[in-house]
Amino acid sequence: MGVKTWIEGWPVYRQLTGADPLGRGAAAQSPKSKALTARTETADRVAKSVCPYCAVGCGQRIFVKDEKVVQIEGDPDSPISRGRLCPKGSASLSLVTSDRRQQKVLYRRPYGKDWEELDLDTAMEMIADRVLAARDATWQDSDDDGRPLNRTLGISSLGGATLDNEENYLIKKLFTAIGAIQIENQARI
Amino acid sequence: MGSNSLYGPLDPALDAGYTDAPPRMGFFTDTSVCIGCKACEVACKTWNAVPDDGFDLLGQSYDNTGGLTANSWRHVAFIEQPRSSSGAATDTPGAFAGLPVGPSSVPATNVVAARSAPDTGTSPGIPPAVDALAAAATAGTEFIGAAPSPGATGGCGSGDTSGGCACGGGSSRGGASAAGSSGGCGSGAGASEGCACAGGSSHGGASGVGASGAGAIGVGASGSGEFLGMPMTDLPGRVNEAPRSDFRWLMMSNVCKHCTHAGCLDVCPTGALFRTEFGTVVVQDDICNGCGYCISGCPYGVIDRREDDGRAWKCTLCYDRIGDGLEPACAKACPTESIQFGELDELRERAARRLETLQSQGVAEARLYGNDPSDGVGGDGAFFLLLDEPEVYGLPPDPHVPTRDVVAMWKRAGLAALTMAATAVVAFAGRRK
Amino acid sequence: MAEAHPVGFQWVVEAKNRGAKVIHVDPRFTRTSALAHTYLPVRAGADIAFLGGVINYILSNEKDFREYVVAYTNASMIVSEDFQDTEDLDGLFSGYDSELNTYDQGSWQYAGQQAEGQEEDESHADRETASGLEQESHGPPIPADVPRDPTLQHPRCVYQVLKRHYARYTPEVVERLCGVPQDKFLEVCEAWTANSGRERTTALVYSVGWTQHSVGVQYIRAGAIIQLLLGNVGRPGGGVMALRGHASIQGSTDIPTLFNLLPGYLPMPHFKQHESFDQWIDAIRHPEQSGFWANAKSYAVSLLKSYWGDAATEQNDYGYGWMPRLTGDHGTYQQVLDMIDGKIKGYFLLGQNPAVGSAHGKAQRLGMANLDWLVVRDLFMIESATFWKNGPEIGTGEIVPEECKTEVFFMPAASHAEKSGTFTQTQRMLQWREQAVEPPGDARSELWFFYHLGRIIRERLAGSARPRDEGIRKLTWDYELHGELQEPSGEDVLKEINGYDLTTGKLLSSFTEMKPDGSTSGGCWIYTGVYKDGVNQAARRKPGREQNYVAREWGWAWPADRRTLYNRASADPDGKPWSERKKYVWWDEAKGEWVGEDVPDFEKTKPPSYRPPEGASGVEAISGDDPFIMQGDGKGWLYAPSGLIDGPMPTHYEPAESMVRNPLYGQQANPTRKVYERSDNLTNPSPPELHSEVYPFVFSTSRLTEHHTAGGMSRQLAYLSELQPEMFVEVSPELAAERGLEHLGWAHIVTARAAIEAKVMVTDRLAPLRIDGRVVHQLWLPYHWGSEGLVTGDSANDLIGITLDPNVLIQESKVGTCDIQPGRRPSGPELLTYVQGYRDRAGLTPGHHTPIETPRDEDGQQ
Amino acid sequence: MVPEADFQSYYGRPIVRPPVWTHDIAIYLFTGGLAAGSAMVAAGGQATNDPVLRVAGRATAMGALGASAFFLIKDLGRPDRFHHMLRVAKPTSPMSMGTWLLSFFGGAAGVAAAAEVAPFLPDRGVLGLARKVLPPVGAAAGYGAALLAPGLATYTAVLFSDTAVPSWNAAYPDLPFMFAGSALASGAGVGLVAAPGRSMRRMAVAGAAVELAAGHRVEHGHGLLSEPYRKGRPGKLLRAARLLTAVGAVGAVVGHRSRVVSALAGASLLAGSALTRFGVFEGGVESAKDPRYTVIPQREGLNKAGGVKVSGGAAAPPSVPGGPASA
Repeated sequence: MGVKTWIEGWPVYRQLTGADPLGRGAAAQSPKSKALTARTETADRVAKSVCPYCAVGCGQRIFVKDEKVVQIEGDPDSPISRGRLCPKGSASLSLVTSDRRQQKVLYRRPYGKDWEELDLDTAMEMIADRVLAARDATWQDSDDDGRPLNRTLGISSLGGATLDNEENYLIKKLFTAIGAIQIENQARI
Repeated sequence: MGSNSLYGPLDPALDAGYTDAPPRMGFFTDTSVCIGCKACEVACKTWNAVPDDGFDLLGQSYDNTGGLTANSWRHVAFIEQPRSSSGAATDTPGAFAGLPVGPSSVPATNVVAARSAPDTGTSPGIPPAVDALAAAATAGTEFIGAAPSPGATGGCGSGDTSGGCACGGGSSRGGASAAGSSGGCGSGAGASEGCACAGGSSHGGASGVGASGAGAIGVGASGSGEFLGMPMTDLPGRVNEAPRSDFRWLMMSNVCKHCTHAGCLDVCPTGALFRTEFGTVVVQDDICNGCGYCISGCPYGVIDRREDDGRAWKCTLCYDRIGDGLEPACAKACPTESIQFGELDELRERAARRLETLQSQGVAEARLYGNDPSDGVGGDGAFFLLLDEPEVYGLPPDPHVPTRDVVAMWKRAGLAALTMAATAVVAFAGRRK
Repeated sequence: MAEAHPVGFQWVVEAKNRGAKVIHVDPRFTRTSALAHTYLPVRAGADIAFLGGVINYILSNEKDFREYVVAYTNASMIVSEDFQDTEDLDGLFSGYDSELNTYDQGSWQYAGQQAEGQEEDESHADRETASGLEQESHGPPIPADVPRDPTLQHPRCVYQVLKRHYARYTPEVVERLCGVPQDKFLEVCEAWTANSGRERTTALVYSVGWTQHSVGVQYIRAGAIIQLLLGNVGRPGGGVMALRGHASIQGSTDIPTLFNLLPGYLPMPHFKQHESFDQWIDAIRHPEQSGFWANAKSYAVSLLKSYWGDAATEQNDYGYGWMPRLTGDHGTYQQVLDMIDGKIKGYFLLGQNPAVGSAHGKAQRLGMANLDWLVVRDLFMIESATFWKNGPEIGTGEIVPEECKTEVFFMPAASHAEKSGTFTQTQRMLQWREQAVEPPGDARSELWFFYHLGRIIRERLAGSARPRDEGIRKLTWDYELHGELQEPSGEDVLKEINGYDLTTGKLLSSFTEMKPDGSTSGGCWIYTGVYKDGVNQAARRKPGREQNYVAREWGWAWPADRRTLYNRASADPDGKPWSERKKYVWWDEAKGEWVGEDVPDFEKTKPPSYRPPEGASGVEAISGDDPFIMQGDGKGWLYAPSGLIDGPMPTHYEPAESMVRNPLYGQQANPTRKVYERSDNLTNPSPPELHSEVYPFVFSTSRLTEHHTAGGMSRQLAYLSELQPEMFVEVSPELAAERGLEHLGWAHIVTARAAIEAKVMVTDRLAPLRIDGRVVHQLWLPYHWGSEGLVTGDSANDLIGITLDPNVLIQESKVGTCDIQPGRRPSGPELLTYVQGYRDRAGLTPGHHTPIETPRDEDGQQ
Repeated sequence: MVPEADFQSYYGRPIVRPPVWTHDIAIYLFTGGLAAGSAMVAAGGQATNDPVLRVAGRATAMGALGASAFFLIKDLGRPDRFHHMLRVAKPTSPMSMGTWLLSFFGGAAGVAAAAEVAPFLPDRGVLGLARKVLPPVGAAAGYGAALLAPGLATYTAVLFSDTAVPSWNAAYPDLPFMFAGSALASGAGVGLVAAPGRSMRRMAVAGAAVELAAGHRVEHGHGLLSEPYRKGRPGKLLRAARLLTAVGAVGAVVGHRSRVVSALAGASLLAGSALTRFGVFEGGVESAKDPRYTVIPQREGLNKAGGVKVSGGAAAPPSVPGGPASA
């Protein structure tokens, strides 16, 4: 950096030579301030999404930079929400990016006093084992009069109101196929 | 170049050396449609990565933020008032009329809330009230000052010792119609005495609280003096003992005012605070050295310092966003358009129209705050439509930028300096070894 | 609405700015009240008295929209002469069975149709299976051809029956029951009626707390009756609008993760009622019935084809034999009690936190502590995953970690930004979400989890010859997989839901294209059309500002993209708009079709003049002036001759827990409510039982703007937690004085189930009410807190017991009785002793029994 | 008597923020004043050929200035960025002006102080040159410092006044005199300790008189906004300061024959000067903490202006009974 640049970078110099003699505006602006730009403008892409909290269904835009979500805000195009979000919707960015989010599978063994980490694939195999075992142990082919039951009452499930339709569809389809009928969600609550 | 004026109406960007400045941008916050959802607070924090302000229950109605701090650049104020606006458009007159209610708890709860001291992670942050009693006055005029003026809060005020009481028939609004209603009045002779009511379905002060337990587990009637088991004894003597009837809940999203003449900016010794081309006032975090002068320079008590990083922070009016033609995060999120962003001139026109509408609907209390370019700060870049006196919301009623008098101050200082020099000369005069 | 749905409330504010009057009725003054013109405090649990009062006002002043009522509702239908009202039977309708606590509905039918009604054992089975839920998409079965009196003078016509039923719901009674001063009540009646008719409409908006009552369905029925009487259904600016609280709670009922339903509100097979495929189909379509329900077989077969593909053939009843069968109540509360009893081995929790969010938190946690295994899938660590570690029962010693056998898998879930799919919002609109990023770490979508779980299970069973495994082996389970994570394609699944023409392989465009012969598939018939023309309609994003206010090119709404249901009613019987101002859908004579702002909820080219030929059934039987095309008779029902377990007309019953004796009838509470009488699910006594004074106050719970449900998505976030950092209880100044409660001090609240503590907020926003001559105090609690998260506190739902609405098996959690005392609750085992002390004083001894049908000899008629 | 709340507020919380500054700033004010007073004493000593006064003055000025800078920097949130103070030169910012002043004064006072080392330097070499050059340069610098000193002593009054702190802002006409007098008195205090003499007695008496007179106006001349200077801790501090200053001045005159009494009088003046700064500092803080000092005077102003400046509220008269400083 030349002396000239350095001097010109000194706000006092700009005060003396520019239109801001009192040093309250243009002269005092730092290079960083001058270069500021909204991170939504520099995002790599924008995903059109929907708020995950209540059922109003406000439109959201999710801004992604370097494969990280950098901002979530209202989608002005939405005829439902017109770009607006409530405090919960406005907190969506921290919902997604919070470091309090669990990112590891955790396992508590019977009578255990604490969590242990578990590999995802192992966990999936273990859960499949348990589903099949519970199903076999509690399977009901038919009632006393020979009417078909085709089911297990040994497995329950609760949840779905926060999930996608496609997910609920697969959940219901799979559980129905294995004969698990005790499938419920918030709509009952 | 601008006039470099320190006071009065002015185009601040021009004055600050932006020869080719875009229109001045600002906020118009219309509190008559604020629903107190606090989306503004969260959206602001999300965009600007502002730290949390602590997890303290303040008891200030639903306000657990407490005020604007370095860690809260938007603050939604909540004010519960046992009164009604003159017009029906902004509240629900007679909300509790005719119910078996006693006097309002607002003065007492305000006193308790005023003593809470949140740890906001900032300094000075939100200090507790030094005079908690003063907090009771948030409730409105019934609880303060001299005896209610005739016709204002009405009722049959019993004069000077314990304030009035009013009661009325089922639908009477507050005490306003009491005199003409079937309700009788006793005169509250002492602070611990209430008043008796006859007729209507409303409940009198003296018997009100205790009697409401009818049918349930009986608890002795408690006089108004010990009301709530709370520090009512602290309260001003003139507490309205009438059964509450009207109610309104004011909400208002407060923010930095981006004054035309900004005290914080004027006194900042580093140029960290500067005027942008949009006429807004921004702290540059790469410059600020945390001298704290701006904190005392602000007539609104907006700017504040973070304890962990030592710098001053406040609303930037999303300088990065508006520079890219976007609206600030809070205005964008606000569900009911209580917060409106735009060119200040246009906002002022819009606000004038809104005020006219409200007043034509009979909302006499509606008033604009900070919109007048000839006020003490040359008008605010972020101004408000309020439904009560500014101080009820924690705003100064008639602020002025301290720098208004800085020339006079320097003159006085110069005079004092001369006096000092002269004194020294005189002291040493005629003495030479 | 401003509290829990702030962004939706923008439209209320906009309406208000345009001159609409806003009235808010709520036990407590909320942020909604703050912006309303009129606020009415009411007693929680007395809504039918209030709404019944409005109905009475309308009928006794003839303020109904008569033309609409005569043409579009069943007001003129003649009811069976066997029908007896609650007015005649002191709170019971005719046909009550004291053993089963349910009704033989035969006498409720229209004249000449008595045989159609359900008998009491059917009603019992319907209650057990919450079959009322099936009516989300279509009305209950009813024949079309019934005697009518268009003059509405016949003493047994619905109009007159209704009028008699509600005659007692006078403003005085409303005041006595709800605590609402008469003048304020009349102000509401006047405003509501004055703002309804040809030129104007009024919207009724409720939050789904209305559903959480032992008479919840009837609350909503009562609202619907008013709206029908005033002509506010099927018209712009009208309707009964439910504010649902979860992003896809509508979707999770449409494509249900519910025990009693299959997609599109098809019933889960019942072992007795639906033993055979034909029984199942006929039970759905009711062969002689009119309306779109007649095509049920097409919908059902298409679903089975989606499930089992080529393996579903006409010969094997399209795989019906593989379907599991219900035998009774398998609802979430029954499940929890079964867990406590050790009957259930494994439990999946999918974005749901019953330890905090469901009624009777203790039962929830004790149930989970008695499982073999539990899988919790969530974004954050929630209370339901840590009950064995730091739940409230650890303190009391009821759960000891070393003795708790439950194996727990915590599986991190993908957030909404990390997967693509559709949510169905509260107006039945599907909106597609694009995936923004990959989920972090082990986090996966539900789609991934269930696809791969299914894959593994199928791999395990691939070689099985057992009949029980055939359904899973033959299941179609081949979805496109994407990327490194092998994420199934949501679009692929949505296409399966939409359905295909299996002969051409093309996606269906409408459920009317579905066939009963196995040549079409479709996983949820009401969603067919979401992939119309092979395009993901739910992903449509034409900006709202570039469209009219109906915004039809944004997302996709079921059925058939109709934004306002029954919008045929927005035109008069001749097909002309009722008024220019309220023009929406009308008959264009020149074009010979229905046109307007919305997709007509009617056959497009069926003229208003169309009358069905003799003996017609199904769609053909819908008349040109019958807007309610999903109802068997095409009419909006003021009176429900079938379909409801607890009566054809909403009747005021006290909540299951009340300190008020029902002033209207001898019957205290809903005589058909679902109860689970057990020592771990006690109910506070209500009159005429003794000791109701032990729990002398009414409490209600709801949400705060700043938090979400059980807190899993809000108490973990600093920006929300700081806004409402502590569990609190709101009390009126009067109750505070009575109990010595201090603002910001501690208090604890006690019911027969639990005692919880909270900080006290004394506020003018709550007020005592005068109910039936006595002062009733109400207190209010948010239910967001639990033991995990940035801010923790006791859970309000711990206070609540399990008593359910008979129609849908939803718990009564919006009203109960309690005591409140200053100071913190005891901790440790003393807490149990403390709660027991209350039970003892309330006479809740082990042999205690709360009669469902109120014995009349004790109290008699009041 | 039950106190009355005669104004409205938001839960009684402050409207303007109490200053974030700690007592460091009060010390900074005192040391700044002391440096200024001492520099003038030094210059006086220089002019009157009183080496003791000169040395003591220069040394104290340098020391006090160092302390002043130390406390100023210490009170920064980001001390490492102290130099940002010299980024701009803002006449609207007394702190900016003060920093520049402090810098120039510091240079001058530093050179003057350094000149005192000259006699101890070697005769030759570079240092020898310094030994020769320093005394005249030091003399010039000493006068320079003295020239800047009155500014240094009084700008801090503007520093306080140019804020929204109600009682500081209101007192702007008087604070500079109070601080000027206080600086003189403290300088004289140093002189009285080091080399008591007539000029120091004069300076002490004159300084104390100016300080007390201006202080009286601060404490009584501004209606409600003078109240914080009389109540509570600030009141106590200012009463003590007044007493010490008066005692110092009287002691300087009465005890002029006694070295000990003079020294004690000097010390008393110094203490008085310090307490004055603490009292003024705390008085301002108190006025900011209580919203009454913001609301009531502004309300009075509005009422006097005949209505509500907050536009549009014409129909709503201020609901606060216009009780002035009645509380």
